[in-house]
Amino acid sequence: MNISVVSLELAALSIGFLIIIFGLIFPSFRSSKTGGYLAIIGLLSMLIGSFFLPASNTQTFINAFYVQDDLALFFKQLFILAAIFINAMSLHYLKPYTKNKGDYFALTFFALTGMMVMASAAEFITLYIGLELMTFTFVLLTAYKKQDLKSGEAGLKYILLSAISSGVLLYGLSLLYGLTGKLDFAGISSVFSLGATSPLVVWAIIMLLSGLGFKIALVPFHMWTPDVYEGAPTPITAFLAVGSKAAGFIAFIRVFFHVFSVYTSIFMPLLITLTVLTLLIGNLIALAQTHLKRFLAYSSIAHAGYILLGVIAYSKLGLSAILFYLMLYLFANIGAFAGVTALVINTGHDRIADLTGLWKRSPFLSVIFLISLLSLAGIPPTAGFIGKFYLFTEAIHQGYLWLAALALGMSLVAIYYYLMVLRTLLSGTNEETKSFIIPFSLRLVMIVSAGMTLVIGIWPGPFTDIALRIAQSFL
Amino acid sequence: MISLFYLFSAILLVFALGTVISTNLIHSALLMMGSFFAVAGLYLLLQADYLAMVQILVYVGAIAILLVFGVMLTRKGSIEESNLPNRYKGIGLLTALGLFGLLARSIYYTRFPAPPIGHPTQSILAIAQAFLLQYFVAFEALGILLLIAILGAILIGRDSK
Amino acid sequence: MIGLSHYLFVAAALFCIGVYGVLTKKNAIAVVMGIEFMLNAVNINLIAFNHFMAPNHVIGQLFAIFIIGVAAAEVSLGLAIILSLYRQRHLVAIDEMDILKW
Amino acid sequence: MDQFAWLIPTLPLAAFLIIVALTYRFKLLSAIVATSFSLGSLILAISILIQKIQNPKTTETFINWLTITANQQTVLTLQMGYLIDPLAAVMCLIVTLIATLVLLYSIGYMKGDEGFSRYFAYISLFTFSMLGLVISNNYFQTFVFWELVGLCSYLLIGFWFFKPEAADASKKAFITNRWADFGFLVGIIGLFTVFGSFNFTELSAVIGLHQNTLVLLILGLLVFLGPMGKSAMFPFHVWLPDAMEGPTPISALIHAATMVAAGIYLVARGYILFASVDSVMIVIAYIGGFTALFAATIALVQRDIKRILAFSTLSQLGYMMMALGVGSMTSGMFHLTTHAFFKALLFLGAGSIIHAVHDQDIFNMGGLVKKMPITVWTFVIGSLALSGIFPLAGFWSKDEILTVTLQHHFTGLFILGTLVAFLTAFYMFRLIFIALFGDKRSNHHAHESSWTMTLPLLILAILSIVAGLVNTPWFYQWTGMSFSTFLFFKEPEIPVIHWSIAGLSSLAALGGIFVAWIIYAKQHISADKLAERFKGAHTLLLNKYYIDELYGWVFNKGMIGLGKVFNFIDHTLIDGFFDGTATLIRSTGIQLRLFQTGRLQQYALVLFVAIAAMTIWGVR
Repeated sequence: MNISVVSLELAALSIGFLIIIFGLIFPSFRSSKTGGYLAIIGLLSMLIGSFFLPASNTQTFINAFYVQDDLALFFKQLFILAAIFINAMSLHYLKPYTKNKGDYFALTFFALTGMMVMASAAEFITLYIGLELMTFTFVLLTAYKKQDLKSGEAGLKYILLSAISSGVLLYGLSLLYGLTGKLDFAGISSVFSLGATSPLVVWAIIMLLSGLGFKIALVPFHMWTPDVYEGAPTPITAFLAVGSKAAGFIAFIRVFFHVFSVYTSIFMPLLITLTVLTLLIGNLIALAQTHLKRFLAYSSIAHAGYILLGVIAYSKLGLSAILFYLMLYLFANIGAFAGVTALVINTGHDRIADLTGLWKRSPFLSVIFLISLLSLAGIPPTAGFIGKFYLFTEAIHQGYLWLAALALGMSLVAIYYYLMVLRTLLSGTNEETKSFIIPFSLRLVMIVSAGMTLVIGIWPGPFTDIALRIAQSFL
Repeated sequence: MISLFYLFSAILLVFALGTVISTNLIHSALLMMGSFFAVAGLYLLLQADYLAMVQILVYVGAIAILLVFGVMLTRKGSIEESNLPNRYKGIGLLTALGLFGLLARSIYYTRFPAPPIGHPTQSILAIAQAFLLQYFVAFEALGILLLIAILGAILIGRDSK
Repeated sequence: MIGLSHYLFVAAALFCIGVYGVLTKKNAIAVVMGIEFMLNAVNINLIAFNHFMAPNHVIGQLFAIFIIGVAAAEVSLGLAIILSLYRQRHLVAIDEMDILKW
Repeated sequence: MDQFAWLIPTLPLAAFLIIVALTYRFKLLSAIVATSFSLGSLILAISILIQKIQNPKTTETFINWLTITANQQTVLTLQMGYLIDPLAAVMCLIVTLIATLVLLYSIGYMKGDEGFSRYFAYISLFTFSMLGLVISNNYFQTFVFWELVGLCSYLLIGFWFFKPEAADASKKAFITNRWADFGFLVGIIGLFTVFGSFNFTELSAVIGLHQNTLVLLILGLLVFLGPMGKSAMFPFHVWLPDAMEGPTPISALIHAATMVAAGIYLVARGYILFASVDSVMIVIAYIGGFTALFAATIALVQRDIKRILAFSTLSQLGYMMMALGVGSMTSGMFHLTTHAFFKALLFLGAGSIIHAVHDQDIFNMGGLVKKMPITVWTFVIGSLALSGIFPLAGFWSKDEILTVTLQHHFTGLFILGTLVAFLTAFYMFRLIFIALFGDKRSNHHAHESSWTMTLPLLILAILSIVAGLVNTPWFYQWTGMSFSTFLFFKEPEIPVIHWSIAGLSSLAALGGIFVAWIIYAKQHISADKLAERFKGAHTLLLNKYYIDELYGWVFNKGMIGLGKVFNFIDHTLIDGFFDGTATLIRSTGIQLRLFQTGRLQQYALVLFVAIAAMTIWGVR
């Protein structure tokens, strides 16, 4: 029994419960922002502590079903980082919507726990429970704005669709269990490596692809994303776009790089088709959006497509490109969503048209949008450029020139729509000339995320080294 | 054994079909309860006694009852027409049938290897051990998940006015 | 002799009935029922596999219990949201819930 | 000196950062910071150029910006560094010189604009990006700065974002360029995949061994797409005329030294790649030639002073590209150099005029020569240089290009080049006779601009007169060196004058001016100094009414007709193609968007149908 493996999970749970218990003892605690500060402090200390944790493939808890390898630790740090940003964004955002802030902050910890369980799971039951823990908490957080019709509807859509998708996923898992008699990754892959393909293996692969593809918003399993992203409270949308998607990716990586590694010839054509669809649909529909959060939802769908190029490349470098891209994607997306949060706090709306004349009202916010959106669009000197370059180069290197060319072409379409948003933001005048009030915590989130976007863009070396080291330890 | 299997299966499928076809939501709920009993019967045939018990306790005793309550609390209009099909009736049927056809074909063509020789483990003890040893993390996470569900039901379901 | 495939066929049929229910029912609660059928089908699969393919351990049954637990949580949370929406908008037909679209 | 080369781009970057961080509120201080830092770069560039003249050895320094090593084996190395050879030294000089003059000019031009500091910050950033591109030692760094140049031009063209046309134009410029960059990026990643390096020096060593191979043909054409976009070659030229929406000094910068020059510069920089496949060179030459003719004819029928200059830039860029394509890097770069001076002069002059008249339509101007003599006469000098009148700068570089086309047996392109020389002189003097001389045609109160604006004009006018001399036999005899013995591909050439070609091109240019005079000036100015000037030519033509009619007919039915047809093609077909693709993509998006109906069960249906489809495909 090795407690250090689960120490982060335990810490997250303890802080979450602490906030709930405080709220029960002191009713005023629930309506104040204290819980949020407590959450941020707790998360920061978790983040710092996580760097002192031993991580290697041998770090397991009780048995090999729960591991803390480099990959898992990397993702956990990513989740904690996202959670810090999300809590800081929520401090002021929540005020008009609910009196009960305390439970909200506590819930982010349970979602975090779910993600961390997913990151460490080396076995399907644990993976599944972690996934559901994450999903349920997100449902709750999505529907948190009770007076808002959109919020409730988004919650219902999210829980029903994710239940349907996990039904499919479970059916696939049951087939996997039936074919191998096991549910742990190593066991299944060792049985698979003996050979013997039956039609049901294909079923299992497809059902897992759709179940995990649902979480990373892979077309055609993406359809929940725009609706849920639009309805959810903005910080939670950011958490969904960054955390939930990254959690989906760790599961995706473990399953497709490890469990199904002998069946590349079966899943690769499917994966390539879906990636092409994702790139096309995500980018094309994003063009036609008028609502900022929906727009970012489609952009996040498109980004899943780019990241999948790394899976398709199916190499160490491909994996490290994925990890690198997830890092910069986190900062760029948090920057963009923090911008949306500031917009909502000040104007109460989040349509693209509401950005008109923002340059005049808040140059600071405009610059944050500029940096974040340019990074998402992949323009130097922001991090997005080097991330895309890395992914595309590796895809071309592994012989997928046409796919990389398609992704590149679609990223041109993407530039068109990001520029459309930036144009709205820079041009025009707004009759409302009151300058924006951006709370300190939100400002800090923006500065850190935009700053990191530039830092990774200008000096990517250390970050690619981290990504490569982790990829090498995994494969 | 054989006739029992067919009996339970027939009850299960007929009741399940009834559930999704009926236009009365109360009938659907009751038929669903019946089908859950049949599932428990199948579990018994598969020598999963504990599971059969859990099935009846949780599915019939909790989930189905919860759903009936849900039906009662959200009543609107005539109960006779409370469970109408939507616009996707035709294509939904087609999809479900197609999926079944494909699945059945795959199952039919799959040759499962001969079962390994082994003695069925004494389920309850083995399950308890697995719960608390190998699958400890999942077990704890499930506990938190149930807690979240309770918390959520209170936070969201509670009348805010 | 009743073999593994018999159970798998029954489970597949139940799964597809669930799919049909999910896709074609207007009432949100009926959709939840459909999902429950899908999950039950999975459980039948798991236990049948456990019985026929790997009788010397109980992982299949264990998984089934986990699924039942998750299903219970799912139903309670889902119903809470359905009730809340019913109070807000006085409707349970989910194809009329389309504020969020396009 | 070479070890300080990195400072050349860094100084403008520092200016940008200082303005953004410190002096944003103090407008004049921002301008001083930007201008003085740019001047610093200019001094550095001059000293490096002098050193290169003394010792033309290539120096290269780089750091490994990003190294990716898998299993002790380096799989991807991205360098950041500088490569200083005569080419880079010359280009550095041009960029810093023009930038400094434009900055100085802008102090007067932008006075009172609320975005004053932002403007100077952008220009500094723009100069930084261009210089970073110029001194780059590898394709990757070039691409990064290439994109930065594009981004800065987006910000600058759209400087007045509150004007919707400006915002649209900037977007168009950026997007058109991105389509071209798409090919460029695929091309350089392809180069890396095939040859294992982005570095110019390393690549040129390897590429030489693969002359005329299919892979080089494909990669060369892909990489060439980049310069086609940046240098606005047909059919990617659509963005350049629209890019007039920005402040005029920006146009001067874009048209003379940055942005569009980047494309020509890249072709020269990666010359070995293009020169090693004959068919790529032929494509380059003919695209250049066609663009030259195409743009020149369109310029004949424009009314907006900046648009005329814009099409003239297009045409001259076509000239340079043609020179590069026929195999002479020297003459292409030489024309780039001289063109930088007189085109900057023309744009700054146009800016001065627009500043005074507050209108851009040449038919609303007129009668400016008395009101703003410095502007007008420097403008005339610029036009003469552009037309290629002896002994101004344009004469020498244009002559050089025509000579090499003939030497490399591109007779068709030679004729085309001479025709373009004629057209250039014609449209420039059409502009001059209508806008500067003639009667005052609108109620404007023109006045001469302040010294910060006229000083750059004077400096550029002097340069436009003398810059061409550096590649003359006399200069060679005097100093022992010349442009073509300094900057060359493979072997240095000693400058010689081919009097027959020079005579022909001069004749074409003078003919153009004469025709313009007949058509546009004669009707408005009865006894003017200009009539005196062309007296010799005038009396030579005995039956002048007949010539008049013939020219009128040839012009109205011939060249101007062609101009109108090309203008139509440009606006309707090419614009239509780019806009049409955009519209098509957009409307596809709008259609697809409607598929997201908001009905939960539809989403589930898609999910299950997808699973069914995948299994039908997967289970065989």
